[in-house]
Amino acid sequence: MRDLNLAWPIEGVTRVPYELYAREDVYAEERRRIFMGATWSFLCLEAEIAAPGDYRATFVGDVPVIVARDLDGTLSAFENRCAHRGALICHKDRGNGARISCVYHSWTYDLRGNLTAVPFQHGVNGKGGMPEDFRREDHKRRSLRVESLAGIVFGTFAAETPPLATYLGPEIAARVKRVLPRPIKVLGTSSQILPNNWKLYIENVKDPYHASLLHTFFTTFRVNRLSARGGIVIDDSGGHHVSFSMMATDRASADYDQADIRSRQEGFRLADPSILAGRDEFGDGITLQILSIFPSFIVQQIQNCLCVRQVVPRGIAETELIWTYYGFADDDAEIASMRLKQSNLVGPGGYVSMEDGAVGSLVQRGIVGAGRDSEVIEMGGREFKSQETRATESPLRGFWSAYRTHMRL
Amino acid sequence: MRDLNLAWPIEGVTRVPYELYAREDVYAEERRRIFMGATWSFLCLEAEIAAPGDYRATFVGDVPVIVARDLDGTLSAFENRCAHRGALICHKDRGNGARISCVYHSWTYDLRGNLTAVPFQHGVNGKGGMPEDFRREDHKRRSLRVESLAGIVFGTFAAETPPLATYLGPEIAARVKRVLPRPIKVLGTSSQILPNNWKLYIENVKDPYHASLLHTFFTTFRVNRLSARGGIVIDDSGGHHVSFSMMATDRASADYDQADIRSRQEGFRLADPSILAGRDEFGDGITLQILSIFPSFIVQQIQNCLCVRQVVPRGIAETELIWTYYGFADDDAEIASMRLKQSNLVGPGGYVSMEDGAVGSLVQRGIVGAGRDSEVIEMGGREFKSQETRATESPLRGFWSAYRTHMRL
Amino acid sequence: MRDLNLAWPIEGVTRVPYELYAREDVYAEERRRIFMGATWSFLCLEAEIAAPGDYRATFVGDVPVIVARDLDGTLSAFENRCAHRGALICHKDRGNGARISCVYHSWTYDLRGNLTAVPFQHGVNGKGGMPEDFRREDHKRRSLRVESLAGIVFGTFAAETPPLATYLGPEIAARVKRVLPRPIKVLGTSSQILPNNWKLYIENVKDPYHASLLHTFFTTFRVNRLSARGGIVIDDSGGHHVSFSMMATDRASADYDQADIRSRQEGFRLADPSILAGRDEFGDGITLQILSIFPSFIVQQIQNCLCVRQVVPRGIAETELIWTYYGFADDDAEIASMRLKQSNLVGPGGYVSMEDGAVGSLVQRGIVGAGRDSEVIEMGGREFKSQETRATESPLRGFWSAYRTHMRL
Amino acid sequence: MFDIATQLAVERLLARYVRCIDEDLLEEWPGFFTAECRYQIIARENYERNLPIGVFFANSRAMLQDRVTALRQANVYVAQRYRHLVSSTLLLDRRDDTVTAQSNFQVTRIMQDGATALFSTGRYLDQIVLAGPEPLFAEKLVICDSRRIDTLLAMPL
Amino acid sequence: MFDIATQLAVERLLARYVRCIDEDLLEEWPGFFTAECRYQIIARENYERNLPIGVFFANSRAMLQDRVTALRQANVYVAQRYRHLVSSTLLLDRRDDTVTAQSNFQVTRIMQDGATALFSTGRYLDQIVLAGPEPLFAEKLVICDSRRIDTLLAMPL
Amino acid sequence: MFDIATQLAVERLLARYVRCIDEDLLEEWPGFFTAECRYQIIARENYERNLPIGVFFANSRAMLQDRVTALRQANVYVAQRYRHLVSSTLLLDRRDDTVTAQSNFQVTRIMQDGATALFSTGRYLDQIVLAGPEPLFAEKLVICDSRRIDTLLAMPL
Ligand code: FES
Ligand code: FES
Ligand code: FES
Ligand SMILES: [Fe+3]
Ligand SMILES: [Fe+3]
Ligand SMILES: [Fe+3]
Repeated sequence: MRDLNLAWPIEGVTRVPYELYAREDVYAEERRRIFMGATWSFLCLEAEIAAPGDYRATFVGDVPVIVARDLDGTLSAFENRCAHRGALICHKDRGNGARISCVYHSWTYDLRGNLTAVPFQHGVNGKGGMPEDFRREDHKRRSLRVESLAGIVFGTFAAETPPLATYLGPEIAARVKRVLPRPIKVLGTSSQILPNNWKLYIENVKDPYHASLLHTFFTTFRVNRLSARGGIVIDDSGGHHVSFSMMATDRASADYDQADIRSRQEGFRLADPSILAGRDEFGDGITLQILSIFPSFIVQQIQNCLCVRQVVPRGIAETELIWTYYGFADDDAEIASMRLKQSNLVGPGGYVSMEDGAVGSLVQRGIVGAGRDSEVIEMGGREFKSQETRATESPLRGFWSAYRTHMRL
Repeated sequence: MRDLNLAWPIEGVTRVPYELYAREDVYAEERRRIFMGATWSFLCLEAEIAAPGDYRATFVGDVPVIVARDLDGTLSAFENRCAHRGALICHKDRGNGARISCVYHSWTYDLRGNLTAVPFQHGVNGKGGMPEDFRREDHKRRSLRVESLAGIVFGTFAAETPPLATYLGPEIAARVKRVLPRPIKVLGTSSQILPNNWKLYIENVKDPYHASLLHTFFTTFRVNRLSARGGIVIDDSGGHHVSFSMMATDRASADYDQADIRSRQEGFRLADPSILAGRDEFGDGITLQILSIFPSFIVQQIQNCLCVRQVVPRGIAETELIWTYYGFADDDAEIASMRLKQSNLVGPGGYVSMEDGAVGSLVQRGIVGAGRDSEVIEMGGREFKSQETRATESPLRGFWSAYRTHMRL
Repeated sequence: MRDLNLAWPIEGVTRVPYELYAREDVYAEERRRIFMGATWSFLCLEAEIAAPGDYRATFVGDVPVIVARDLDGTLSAFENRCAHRGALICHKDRGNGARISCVYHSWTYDLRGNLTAVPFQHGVNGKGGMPEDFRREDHKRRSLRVESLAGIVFGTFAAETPPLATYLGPEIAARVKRVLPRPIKVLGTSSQILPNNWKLYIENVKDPYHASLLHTFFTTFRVNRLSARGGIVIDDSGGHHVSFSMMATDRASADYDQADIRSRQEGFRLADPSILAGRDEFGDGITLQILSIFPSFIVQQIQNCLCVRQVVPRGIAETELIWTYYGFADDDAEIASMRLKQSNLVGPGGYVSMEDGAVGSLVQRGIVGAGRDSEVIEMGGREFKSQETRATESPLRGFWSAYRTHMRL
Repeated sequence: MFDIATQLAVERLLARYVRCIDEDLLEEWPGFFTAECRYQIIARENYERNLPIGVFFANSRAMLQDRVTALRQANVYVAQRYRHLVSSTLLLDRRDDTVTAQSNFQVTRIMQDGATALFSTGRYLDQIVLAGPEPLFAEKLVICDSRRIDTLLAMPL
Repeated sequence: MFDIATQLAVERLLARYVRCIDEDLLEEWPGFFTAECRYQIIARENYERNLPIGVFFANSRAMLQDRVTALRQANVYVAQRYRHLVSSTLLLDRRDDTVTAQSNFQVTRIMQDGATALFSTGRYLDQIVLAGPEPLFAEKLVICDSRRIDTLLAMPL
Repeated sequence: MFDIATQLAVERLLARYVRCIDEDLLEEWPGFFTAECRYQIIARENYERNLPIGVFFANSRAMLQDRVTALRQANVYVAQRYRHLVSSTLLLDRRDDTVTAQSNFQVTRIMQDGATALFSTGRYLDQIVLAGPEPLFAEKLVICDSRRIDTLLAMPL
């Protein structure tokens, strides 16, 4: 194993060296230690592979993986690399069938990654073919352990990864189930190519501090305030978090009004406020819940706009962010329309999310010449713990703590 | 010399580490040890520099080279890098003249790479100029040894490279001459940018195994079968190969019909079969001959469609494949039309070649996260030897054997 | 500090290893030792930040920097990287104000780089906020020492950099003032993306040898000759230079007429010679002055076309060249028209400059496979010294001498 | 049915529409639509699978006005401009004074620093009302060929 | 000679032609040609040097049908779509009911995963027969500016 | 005012203009302008800030002829060709026989080795004189969206 020769600042998780966003060797180690290590990654939604024989090509980190629902309904996943000469076994986005054949030489696999057929294995007209001692069983694809939670399919390459429930802890799991109480249906997909390291996007997701300062849509149209009631939940590992708030319960705040510069404009009103019409569909008054699972998965509720986000690294300075919007199988027309209109709030062009697509690149460009300099992450203290305020960077410290553990840094 | 610190799997040439397709240091060593080493590279066709004074800019690996026909008719080649400050001496695709001048400061060379003129060498009005002891002779461009075989011009940088005839061996040389029996003319050029390592394309060319499985045009239109008579010839070094077949002599084969999945569709017929009308112009009934010369050159006959292919590495994950179609100076109108129509079979959009442009990228994408994993190349046994079947990967094992010798791996 | 393990050829500055243009580690060291080292870099023209509160985003090498005119008129500069989590503090090209806020979390800075505000520093409703011992003073941005010469603003990161006047020496400074005798105004900007290492463009600028050989516009239209009177001035460090000439005083020259190949065409005349109509606005008959300041700044006069050029590295093989044209605040209509028409001579499409955009890429492409080969820079001798001829590469040797000093090579 | 005058009226409407965006006259943008309009930016992948949610949706001119207000007053993004190319405008259908037209488009994005890149390609599927002084979009579907958006989508397509 | 109606008829033919390809209606593609047609995709470099062989050649509508059958039934390639832009259509000549027209084109290729890239540029040099209900191509030369093809060329240009 | 015939005459002029450049018929290029013309290539950034200097300026047809002579006889650059796409031509104004028109353009550059890249986008702002056998440019402003030029600009846009 390579030594990264990277000295973490003595201040600990309140300092993050910028070189973590710019070094190829760090990127390679992250693939090995984090994405292919003792972590759970999002593979797909069960709704995307609902029928027996359905499969999808997906990624764990940037490693191509096939996730499938076997004919008997069980979920499975294995690396999307042919045992023969390394081609993607599945080059399609999705498919259905009992078998998947690699196009190059038609080596064929079942939906568990077993090699079931090798053309001309015994030669043609008695000539050629594989050696006598060739055993297809020796070439089963490396499979991932798969678990499903509330319709979300997760996978892990590592044997030592604890069970998903243990990995997440009860509080995070409960918050996941909260927004997936019954069968869902996919309402749409879109993706963003972010010109920055994947961890800069994760930081952004876990950062309650930036919300009202960077995203001024709600304040400009006088809809929301940072001081809305809510809080932050962080699991013991630090790697997962939930940030939630109740928009209704807005109160004025002197601190707030002094603090924010950009979001103090007044006098704007929505010409068509129907975008904000919503329903308390989960019956707890929570209008916003952002939940992140280490290393790179997000579940989001903003009013009635529900979606999952998969973060796919594409190199040290490029990341694909894949948004999948969902609703429930039993949605009525009214809530369907609410979800559609509220989808304007999020996604690549969302009123309260578009800025997130840009800040990562501002950092990636800002750190040129930073040398051994590092981030300062002290808002809300120096540890990571659940808090009642959103004036904190606690979840970031949690992330970096988990990151250091996995990377042994 | 750098140590690649790359341990070849103990299984030998039946296992090829995927990191060979992804490491910058391997790419740099290949330039030094293979392309600039004891190998012969295609430079151009004599027909492209037919007249005295004709020259062309070409590449040996990715190294720019000028190949020329001197005024006395002799062929020569030298590095396309100015002795002064390194500019390409010739930035044009081709030209004609006794001298070539670098545009930057007009240092001028003859067609053997001798530096013949340096502007202001003796200063202007007695001022400036080169030092007294400057000798143009000291700055002759590094030249390549050049040999021509049947109208194909080859060059090598290394003194230790054996003569071309020895390098190829009698069987390969004979097969080259077979498709170049008399003066040719160029009929067209096109190129493909392949998003994969150059060796993945070479593997594809040397792989008789994929032909009927990946390319289903002939089978879909019921024209051909893998079981057509033919065979594989490999030279002693393993680096060169010929794969040939006689389409006419098709026989049914149980093995075959069971084996192939994708190519079993039936019931399709060509609406215009004129594309298949051909002539046995070499009088031996061979309708297909693919010949590769280590490291990166291919001569191809498919019926009456003749061409050479130059493989130019453009980085670890990009390769340019240059197709040059040719016919004979004495072609009549009928065969000219046959060559034109049959050209639809090959090239970037050819019916039996387009897939080859894609599979390399499927591998390049498939090996992300492969770590120390490797290819399994056991079809047709574990050695490389000439065989009568096309159900073999023997030529690949030959290539990797030669590769290891040159790379000292 | 990394060791580049790069042995300079024993011949000294007459040989420059091509690997300096192709190695990532060299590029990183140049940032550290040259651009962030004991050198002065161009930041902007005072005219671009004329009013109190004006600021601009610029670069030192490829490091983002903000240069500003404080409310009291003093000039300042500091790194354009937020103290919080590294975003560009200023993502706009230019602005005006007493404060600059980072968009991410609105951390706010004055125009000297002092951190003046941190939203929610003391929490919201008594919750969250920065630790008690957090001091904004500890997070002032790293500032550059700034000096202005004749309206050109320079900055340096290094404490040990000598004062600008010392750095330039009297002769260079005088030549800078010569073309900036009184208040200027910006007339336009354009930029070029050069597909080559930044040093190849600097070599080009410092190379009097190529002028008449590469740029044949003047000779084709019979306007100029290399033998026009002029000379070269180089400072003691070797890093700065001036090349100047007086076009009027053209004399025939046997050496010349023999030497040049490409520029000997005759019989062409400008259909509209008004492009050449000029004025001796500095009263000394000098019609061309190219002045370079180590490492990457150029001031240029060609007749009445005046401009500054900033060279911004964008990677080992990409460089942005930014042209800013200027005139004087008191320009009359006639000279304004002259500057406009003469601007056709220079810039990305200039009659005597367009070739400079291409030669760098000819070298970058020419050095593939060059291994340990190097440039030969012996025109005009082997030292660097001021000379009366333009048949010399003396300024290049000067540059490489200064380069070696800074890089400790 | 597909007379020359209609063809050119539609092409002119499209030309004015893209000029409005490319020259940063966003305040005029809602004026190209009827009050009861429908405007959506959606990836072909979703459109062909009948998935309702894309990148932006509006079913009233007021929602378009809110988009402009948000971009001008609330949202933050690095200064950028678009350049549209529109071609192959085809009149597909006509009912009374409403024409259905399809066009191919490409949008190039130019950042403040000059960085220029192909941003989006796709087709416009438009319902255009010809009554009234100027033609208006009753519906404009912007069907992007790719589901990918580089960095973010702020201005309309 | 270059009347408005002809100009628009040619532009409409080109618009329908590219829509057929971009919307993946390849089965209709041969129908844009006369039975005795000539279609070739060739790089400018070959075209200008009078070299006959390019990337694809057909001298009958049947060969175009075979191309479609092969793409649908035999050939394997990663799912992709094109987006054409056509501009600057110029009527160059007219003999009886046959018009010679040139147009500039650009094709962008969009892969299934959304990756979008400029794929080809060049000009169409067309012989168009105006007789009959719809104009048809008697000859279509697709002269690509570059000899380079990224990865492969499957669908027609 | 914006009659169909004028629209098409302007579009045809632009089509002939870009063909002249793309097919390397530069000697004909000055002929598209009046003797007393104005032609400038300038970045939007300069144009909008009223800065006079761009990339190339001419205020006579003779200066355009000199440009061609220089490119053919004096200047050295690696062989390359352009491909223009022009769209969304809008007639903005008309005074007597002079029309003001705006169009969007994109230029792709193809190097001799086949390397193809988006080179420039922007708009043409043209003053076109309709009197005389063929329309001519009295003024042609080429306003590039980006200040950046890749490598160099040799041929006109
Ligand atoms: S690589 Fe998959 S079958 Fe050969
Ligand atoms: S680099 Fe070739 S002459 Fe100077
Ligand atoms: S990164 Fe600048 S304020 Fe947070
Ligand atoms: Fe956010
Ligand atoms: Fe093949
Ligand atoms: Fe120069």
